[in-house]
Amino acid sequence: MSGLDQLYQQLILDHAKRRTGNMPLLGAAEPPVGASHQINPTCGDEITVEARRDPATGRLLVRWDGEGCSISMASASAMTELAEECDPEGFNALEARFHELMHSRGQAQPDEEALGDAAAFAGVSKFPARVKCALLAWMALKDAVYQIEGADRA
Amino acid sequence: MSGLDQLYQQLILDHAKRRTGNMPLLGAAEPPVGASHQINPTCGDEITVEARRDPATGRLLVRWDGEGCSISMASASAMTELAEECDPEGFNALEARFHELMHSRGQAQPDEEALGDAAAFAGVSKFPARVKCALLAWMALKDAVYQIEGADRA
Amino acid sequence: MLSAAQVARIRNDFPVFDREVAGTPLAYLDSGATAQKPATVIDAEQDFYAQRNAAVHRGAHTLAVEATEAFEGARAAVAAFVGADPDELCWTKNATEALNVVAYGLANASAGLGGAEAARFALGPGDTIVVTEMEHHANLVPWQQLAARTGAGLRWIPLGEDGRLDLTDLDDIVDEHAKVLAFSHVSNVLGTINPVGALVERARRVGALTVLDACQSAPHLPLDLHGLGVDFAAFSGHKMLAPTGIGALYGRAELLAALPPVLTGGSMITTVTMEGAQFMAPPQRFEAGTQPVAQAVGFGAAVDYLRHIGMAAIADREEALAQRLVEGVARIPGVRLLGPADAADRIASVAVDVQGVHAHDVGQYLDAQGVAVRVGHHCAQPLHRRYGVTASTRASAYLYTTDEECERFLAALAEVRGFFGADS
Amino acid sequence: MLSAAQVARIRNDFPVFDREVAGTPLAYLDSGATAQKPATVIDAEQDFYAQRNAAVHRGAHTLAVEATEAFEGARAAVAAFVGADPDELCWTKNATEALNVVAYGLANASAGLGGAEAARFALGPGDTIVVTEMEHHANLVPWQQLAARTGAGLRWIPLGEDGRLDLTDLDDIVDEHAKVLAFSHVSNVLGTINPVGALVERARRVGALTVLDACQSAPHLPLDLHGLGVDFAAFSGHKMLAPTGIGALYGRAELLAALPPVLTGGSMITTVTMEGAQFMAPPQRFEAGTQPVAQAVGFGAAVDYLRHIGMAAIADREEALAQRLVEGVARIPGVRLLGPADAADRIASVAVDVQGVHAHDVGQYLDAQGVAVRVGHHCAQPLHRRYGVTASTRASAYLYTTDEECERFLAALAEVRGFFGADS
Ligand SMILES: Cc1ncc(COP(=O)(O)O)c(C=O)c1O
Ligand SMILES: Cc1ncc(COP(=O)(O)O)c(C=O)c1O
Repeated sequence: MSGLDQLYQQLILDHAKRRTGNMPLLGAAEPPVGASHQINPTCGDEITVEARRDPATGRLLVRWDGEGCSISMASASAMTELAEECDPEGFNALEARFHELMHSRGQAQPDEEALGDAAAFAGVSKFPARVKCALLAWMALKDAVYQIEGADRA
Repeated sequence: MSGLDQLYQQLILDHAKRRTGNMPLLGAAEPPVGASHQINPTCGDEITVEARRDPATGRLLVRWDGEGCSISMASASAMTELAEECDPEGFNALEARFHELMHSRGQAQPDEEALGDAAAFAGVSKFPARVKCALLAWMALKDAVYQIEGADRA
Repeated sequence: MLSAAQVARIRNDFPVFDREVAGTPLAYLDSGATAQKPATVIDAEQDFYAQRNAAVHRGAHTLAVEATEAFEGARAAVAAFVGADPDELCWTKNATEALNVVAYGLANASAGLGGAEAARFALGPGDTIVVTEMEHHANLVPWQQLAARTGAGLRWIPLGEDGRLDLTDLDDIVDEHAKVLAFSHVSNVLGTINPVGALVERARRVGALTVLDACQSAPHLPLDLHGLGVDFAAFSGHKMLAPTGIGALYGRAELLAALPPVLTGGSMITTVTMEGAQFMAPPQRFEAGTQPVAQAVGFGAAVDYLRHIGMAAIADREEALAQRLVEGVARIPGVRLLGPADAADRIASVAVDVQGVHAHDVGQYLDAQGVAVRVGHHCAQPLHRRYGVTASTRASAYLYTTDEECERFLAALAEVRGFFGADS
Repeated sequence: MLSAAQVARIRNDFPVFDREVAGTPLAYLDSGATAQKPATVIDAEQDFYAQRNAAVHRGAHTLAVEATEAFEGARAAVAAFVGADPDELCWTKNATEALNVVAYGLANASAGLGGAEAARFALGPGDTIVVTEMEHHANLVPWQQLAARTGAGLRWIPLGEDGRLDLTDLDDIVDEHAKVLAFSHVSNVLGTINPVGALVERARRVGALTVLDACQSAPHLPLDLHGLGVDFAAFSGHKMLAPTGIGALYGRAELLAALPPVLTGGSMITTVTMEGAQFMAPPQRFEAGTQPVAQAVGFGAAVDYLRHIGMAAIADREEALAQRLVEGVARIPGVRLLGPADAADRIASVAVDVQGVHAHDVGQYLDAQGVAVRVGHHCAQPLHRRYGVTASTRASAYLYTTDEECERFLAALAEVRGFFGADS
């Protein structure tokens, strides 16, 4: 597989089109909503991610709106699918794994079971200039989840 | 003759000790006194030169006070001896010659008749970093003479 | 104009073109960001370090004297290259610093520093600073900051649909309140060459200072700052074959002599006491601390190289490249050109928006073919917003660019939408 | 400590030592002004231009990615070398710029820029800025300007007869009005190493920011900025084997994060509209425009070289050189040492006043023997005034200096007064 094909796996191109979670934002609501806006200053790409915890299941509900390259859009989509299976703690653990994978410079083997579709981004870690793209949505959701947890603690 | 001996000819070392013109300054007086203070920022050397024109002879009277290397002190001394033989116009002509000599990078043959002891500074022109030293007093006197001429015109 | 054989010979002077990327020879179409370096420039820096490295203007020993001569010789060469006198050219680290020095010099004058002579530079509420909508952030943000600091207003000349400045309301925008008119000679995104004459004339009429961002003209066009009549100008060495770490500020002698210093420290003072300091005349007044000496020497070698090839020949050659690129882009479906659609009054810097594919993805696809272009907002966010995009893909050529490299770019660009499924 | 054989091997790494001056091998004793460069540093810059020259942090193409990695790798190397985190280290063109960035950052905060977080940096009438009487103009004039701009007062710690700071009145000078204490780690004239611990402790007690001029310590001593606990620090690459055109500003992470930017433009913003701009986090916030990229890479190579030799070994060796020079000078009649008379707490930078002979003449005489020293006020006029002279002659050594070079200097120095007839 050429470098380009490793980067742009079909799964990624599909997610870039599907854009799971790219729906109207939640807006202020109870239970508390966490919201975060992140920018990639190199290219001006941006994303706003909102999340809340379903009081019944404890799981996250995620919505996002953004503009960016196929890697950043696909990453937001794959992340949303994964995060909605998780409670905040579970997401934080996932995020740590994904973050580590992205900084592995192509060395790490992704844990496909845990990371699901996000494992397809392993190839991105060979392209240092694109790592930021893959992480943009994750940074935003991490920040949003942190706010939810803070509201819980308060 | 080595470079050093060309630079520090005996005549120059003698002038550096003799310091013709290094006497109490003239102070404000009639006929008009021109005065100029010049600094060499590289080394902090400075000189104040004052001049007035003798109404009887038309010749310049020159006094200076300063602190600096042997080249700058010797140059002030040799200049004073020459300038006191001149009227303002004559000095300006001399100054132009000396200036040209100093920027000749060791190429020009000094006109010993016109320049007198100042011809001994020809060797300085091979040392770009010292040209400023040799010119410091001349710059100051040129400025002072310009003031005298201005006062005359007014 | 340079022949294909000449371009081939020029390329031989640039060591980097031996490099392969993605298994093919590198097609470097990112000269608008930074130019590649000929061996003569690399050698000039190396030779300086190996032969005459020393502090300049400070030492009396042999190396220091030789270093000073090399440094000042470079200043004279660069000044002559842009049509300025040596004392009108101050070294800076880059063009950004040069533009900031003007803005901070005005800020300092506005704060009362610099004495009576500097009063002419003072700005305050009611005054305006005028820029254009196409400016690089380097010629926009410093003016925003100056406005914030002084209470002056900021206005701008808008961009038209055609990628040129819309001068319809020039007289209204640059009115008698205008104190500064800062504009780029050539847009780093659109490639547009601006009508300097008309802008300078208007500024003069209302007594505004003109500040020219010459970053994209100095490398590509014959430049005569005295002839253009601007008050200040800024450009960077690294975009014109010189080393990184060196740029220049030009100021008309009379203005530089009155402008307060910005960075202060060693080598720019005459007398310092614990209580205060007196400053040297320009250019030293604006060169605090140890300068990028080896880089200045390299800059001198770069302009010698460019002069040897000939700026008129380079400009002609680049016009042909611009035409090739503009026409090629026009033939690719779903690709929109940003900037003038003809090769007249533009340089060979060509930015495009690929429908349905983000610029980052375009750039990545091209890189995989060994074609290096720049993607993003190119430090011109307002310009991109004006054309409804956040980012674009820019191919920018220089004297060493071949026709074949342009064709490789165009061929790869034509494939992009297919690869990302945007043509379906 | 380095053996004579090690010094000889080190010298082989420096191309310039092949040079002759005045028919004899060059004895370069002007490293305090600027250091010579080993081949590894020269090659690092050259290799960068020939292999991976491209704009950093902006491009996605292969060269740009490689350039960015080299650039950031150098940052990590230099930061580690001085005991800082990479994000605490901002590139500047020289130490002078770094010190100005702190002073202008405070000025901007005082003018209300930078929002609420920057308010902690605001100065005004009633506040004081404290420096010392030994400062290089680079760590004096910017503070004078800041005082003039904000209405704050300027005070200073005086020098004692012994060439050390006189701390008798420290508590009075650095009182509760003090907002900044800016001082050099090591004097570039006297060679004195200052008691950083005592100064930082006093500044902390009264809540003053500490700004360390590390220009003469970073090259010569093991340096641990975190350990010293200073708030800001500045140093220049060219004095520590690196290329010209590169320096660094260190700031404690928390402080840099709150300090407003100074130079503005590209690559330091997140969002720009025509009306205003938002800025990136440090270190980028302080790195506007195209950086001295090749020079940063060279700086990385320089600290790698120094680390390989070992800073402790270098410091030990230089202490021995200092002792040789100080003792040698003491033996020459009519020559007065400026600075501490023992080798403890000083570096091998030795300034002297030759009775009856001006420093320029001393330097010229030495140069004719192939010995390169610096003469003048060394950008420290107040210090010279304190010791009743306008200029001095300084010999400054480095890791490549041999005992024999020191002896050549001492022998020539002993002849100077005779040559100029000052001993009669
Ligand atoms: C103690 C000290 N501070 C500041 C500086 C200024 O450094 P630079 O000229 O590299 O900015 C120097 C060197 O000239 C120095 O020795
Ligand atoms: C038009 C224009 N202005 C200003 C700049 C800034 O130049 P530098 O980054 O070298 O300071 C650039 C290049 O980036 C440019 O293209």
